[in-house]
Amino acid sequence: MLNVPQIRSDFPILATEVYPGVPLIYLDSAASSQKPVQVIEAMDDYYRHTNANVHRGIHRLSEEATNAYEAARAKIARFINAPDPAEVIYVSNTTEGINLVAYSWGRANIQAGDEILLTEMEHHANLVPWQVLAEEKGAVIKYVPFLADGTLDLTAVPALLTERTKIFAFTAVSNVFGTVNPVKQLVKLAHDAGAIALVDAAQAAPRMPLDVQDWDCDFMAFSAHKMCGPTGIGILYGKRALLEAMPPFQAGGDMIRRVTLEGSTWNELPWKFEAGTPAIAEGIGFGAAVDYLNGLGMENVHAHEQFITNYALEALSEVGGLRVIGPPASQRGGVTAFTLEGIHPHDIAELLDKDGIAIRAGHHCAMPLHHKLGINSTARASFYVHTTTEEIDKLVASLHRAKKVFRL
Amino acid sequence: MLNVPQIRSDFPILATEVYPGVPLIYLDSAASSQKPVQVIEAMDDYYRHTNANVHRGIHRLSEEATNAYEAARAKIARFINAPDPAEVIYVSNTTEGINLVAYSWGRANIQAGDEILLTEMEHHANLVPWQVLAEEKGAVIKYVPFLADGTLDLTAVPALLTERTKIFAFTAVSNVFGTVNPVKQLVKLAHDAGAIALVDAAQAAPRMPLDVQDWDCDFMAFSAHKMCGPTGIGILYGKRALLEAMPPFQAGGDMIRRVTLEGSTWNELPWKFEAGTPAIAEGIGFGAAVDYLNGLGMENVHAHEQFITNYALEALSEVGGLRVIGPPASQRGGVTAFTLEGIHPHDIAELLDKDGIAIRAGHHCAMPLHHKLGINSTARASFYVHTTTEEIDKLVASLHRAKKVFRL
Amino acid sequence: MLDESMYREQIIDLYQNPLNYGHLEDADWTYEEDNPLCGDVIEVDVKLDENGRVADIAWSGDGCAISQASASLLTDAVKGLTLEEVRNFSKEELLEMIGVPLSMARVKCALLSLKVLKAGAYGMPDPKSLHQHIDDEA
Amino acid sequence: MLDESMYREQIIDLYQNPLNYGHLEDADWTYEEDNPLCGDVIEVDVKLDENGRVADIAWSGDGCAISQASASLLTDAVKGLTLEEVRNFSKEELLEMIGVPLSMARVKCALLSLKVLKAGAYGMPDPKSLHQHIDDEA
Ligand SMILES: Cc1ncc(COP(=O)(O)O)c(C=O)c1O
Ligand SMILES: Cc1ncc(COP(=O)(O)O)c(C=O)c1O
Repeated sequence: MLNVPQIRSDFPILATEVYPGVPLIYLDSAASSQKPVQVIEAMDDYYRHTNANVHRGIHRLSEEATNAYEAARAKIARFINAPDPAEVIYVSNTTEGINLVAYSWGRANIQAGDEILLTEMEHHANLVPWQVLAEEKGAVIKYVPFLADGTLDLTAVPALLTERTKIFAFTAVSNVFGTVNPVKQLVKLAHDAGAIALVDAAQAAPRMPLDVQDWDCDFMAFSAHKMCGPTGIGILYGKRALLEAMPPFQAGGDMIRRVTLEGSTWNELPWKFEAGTPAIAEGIGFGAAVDYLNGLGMENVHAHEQFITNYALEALSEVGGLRVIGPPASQRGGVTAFTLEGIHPHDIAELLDKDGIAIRAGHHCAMPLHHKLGINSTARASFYVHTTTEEIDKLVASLHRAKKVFRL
Repeated sequence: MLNVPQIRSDFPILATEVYPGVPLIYLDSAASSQKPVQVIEAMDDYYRHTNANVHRGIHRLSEEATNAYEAARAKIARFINAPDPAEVIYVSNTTEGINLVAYSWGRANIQAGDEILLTEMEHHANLVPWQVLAEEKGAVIKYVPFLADGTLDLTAVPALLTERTKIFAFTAVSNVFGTVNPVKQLVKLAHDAGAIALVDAAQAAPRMPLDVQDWDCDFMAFSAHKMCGPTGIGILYGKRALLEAMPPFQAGGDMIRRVTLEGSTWNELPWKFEAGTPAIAEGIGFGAAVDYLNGLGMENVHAHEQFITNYALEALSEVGGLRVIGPPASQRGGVTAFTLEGIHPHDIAELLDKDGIAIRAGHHCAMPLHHKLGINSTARASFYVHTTTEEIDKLVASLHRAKKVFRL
Repeated sequence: MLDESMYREQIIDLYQNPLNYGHLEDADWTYEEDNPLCGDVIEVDVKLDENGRVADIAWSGDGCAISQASASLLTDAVKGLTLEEVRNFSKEELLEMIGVPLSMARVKCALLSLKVLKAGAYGMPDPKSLHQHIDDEA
Repeated sequence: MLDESMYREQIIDLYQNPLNYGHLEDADWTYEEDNPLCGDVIEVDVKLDENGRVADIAWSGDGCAISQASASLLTDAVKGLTLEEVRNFSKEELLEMIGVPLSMARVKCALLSLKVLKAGAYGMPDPKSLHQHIDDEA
């Protein structure tokens, strides 16, 4: 298990007071996690001692910056068990990773009448890029439905994967239900049907061990900012053969090999997909975040989330009128969305904030999911490595107080 | 004029030693500038005290993060005299800004036979995206030639702008010659011919006052990392009417208004073009960089660069076999590329590095420019607000020593 | 420490017992829009009298206490106003009526009903041509 | 303090007076590639003897002292080797011949000529089919 008190001392923000005398209880890690001092200092240190542009420089700083930036890529590759760091492409966030695939692979491989399979629980990031592509190409999007408990209807998948299906793109962990989807099984179903599989790991990467070789997925994307790392960076993993065959996405410096006024040839992987000066400090910060999580052990991170989620689901079940959506703790990551009868999620968030408790309220970029449930929004508390049972108790107490304000 | 000693104390990296006893002389600001402590601390402070995802949050941290991030946008808008912060779109760097235009505006507006006008001195970032677009659409690219002194052949421009020209995209300052191009005049020529104008301000933004209303350009892009700001962020300015008419570039969270399984509608400007969790800390750091430069005064920054460049050109002229490319100091920003007979630029850079002097060697992502000059690479020293005449003297001394090593 | 200033009695009252809630059968115009923050939608139906003044108004939709209380207060306040006066109804006026301190994000909630009302009002032809239009149809 | 260890006499000598510099009229293969770091290009021409060994070799191109010295040393070293041996010529061997400490970026410069040579060698059919191919053409 995790040593939570020690972990808490790594996160400087946890020592701040939201209002005088009101310490922060941060239950919004699924939107963006807090950063341990190890990550903040890695970037600070980079800017103070090593900062320089990478890849084309011969001077000492540029060499050091390049080494640190590429070493971070190698760490991330190991973190997901990618066979080769060249298969790890830096992007700005999960969203850009998926857009890269939709633009580069999608424009080259999707034709009129082809099918794209998604699920009804996708985040907009794994929905809208495909809608844009499908509209442009005259392709068809199909959706795997979810069941009342917030898990996917797995029995529906085989029939939805037809010979026209070119790609099955789905989330590993739902950012609303918290559902952990059976990635390996879904990838296999896609492959059996002759489709490739893309995994949105934005919520999985922070919370559980990832293994792209075991999953055998063709693409996977996630963001640093949800896993102790900085904003402005994420990665797209892709199998080498696919990446090699794809045209570049954005064009400019670094991704080219030779440029003449008549045309250009592309650089090798991974740089073919990285145009312009990269997010260098952010790459280094991402590497430090991976070190930090490895230090904790992803198995332990996962176990702690399960423990806290279990505790939270029990505690929340005692609040009258509160309805948690999604499956039991054993099938979910540390994300718990709920409604409270008679109080709108915005008002819950606002009232909880006065007690220093940060949660999200809204559609969490999953409007179709909410639409199917017949609601516009939910309140969402999400837990991470620093979350304690005392914090959950305070959450529950604050919900009771909110009900009082609303005379419920 | 600038108070250079005081400025130097703002840049922590300038106190480092590259090798024991060898202090850093950083003459590679055109590749990426160093960061003052004010910028480093703004980001550090953000991560320690305010970090949260923006835009959709109701809790205190999210509100504060959103305010700080949007306040930075407003600062950047004022910095370039944009009429409205909604016309300032955050991107990862200059390269992405130009790609955004090439993808979104370009795919919607360029047809077979249309012409795109560039110049022979463009950075790959303002070249390759247009080549990709032109190839896809069957459009034609033309180039404004440069003259022997590294300035554009302005007499050639009117004839190159035909009724088929849809866009004239050019750099405000060459990253090799240092040439300051007559932006306002070039924009007017483009408009007179019925074309729109895009300005690559990657090298101009760090060095001189910018005024998009005076220039009347339609698009302008630049990166934070070259102007005291962090990596991973830049902006694209666009005139509102153009941006409104353009389809989104990347798709995902934040850039949508409403998503259903059948389709989506877009958010308003600027968010229509900002998909996914943005580079929040970087936006805040960018704002701090703009504050810093405003504190110095961009007129003063420009004057200092002219002074140092003038000094450097004189000092370098005394090194036998050394040939500076580009115009006289009065027509250039603080970028000085040169060759030294009998020593390859790589070797110059390597030998200078041993004296702690960081310069660039290579094609500086401007292969066509070098190709026209009949050389593969140049050595480039670039100066910034912290550069002193003593550093230039050391550069010259180190060049003399390099010659000795090569028995010249 | 719970600071409930935003949730004064009046706000909770209006949330739980909204004014002018529902639909108008014979509205001159109907407009709806959502709050991108949360997906909440508000619809406003307006009926003008022969002088071009708001004769009746109703709103519907789902939302937070602030947006719902605001819609109640706003729809009450614009009864009897001309199209022109509706178009000029200021944000400040509405915020003052609500009268509780609001954060930036919640200001959007508070102003949603006004946005919907004004967007509808601007979409309307000005009174004369409106009546012409109606005459034309008759 | 100037540390010139990278620029030992031998390197400068070879830079200023390269070995095997030029072109072969009757090369069995020719291959060129650039160093993406700087755009420098190296071309290598190879002539095999009847036993499939390197009979003659020449290189040309522009570049830094390290890449040029490396090309001189490499081309000298592979004379007499079989196609198979050329393909297996290791980076380490070449770096050892150069014998000066190199940073990561400069290792690329040092290995450019080897990359070009090996890419050409891999592009060649193996000796038997090569001669068949030549026979076929004759
Ligand atoms: C003139 C010019 N344009 C564009 C760029 C590209 O900037 P970035 O790499 O930050 O996208 C640069 C910098 O390398 C430049 O000097
Ligand atoms: C499941 C899922 N996918 C994608 C995203 C998008 O991540 P980002 O905003 O970092 O691109 C998120 C986070 O909001 C998410 O939870």
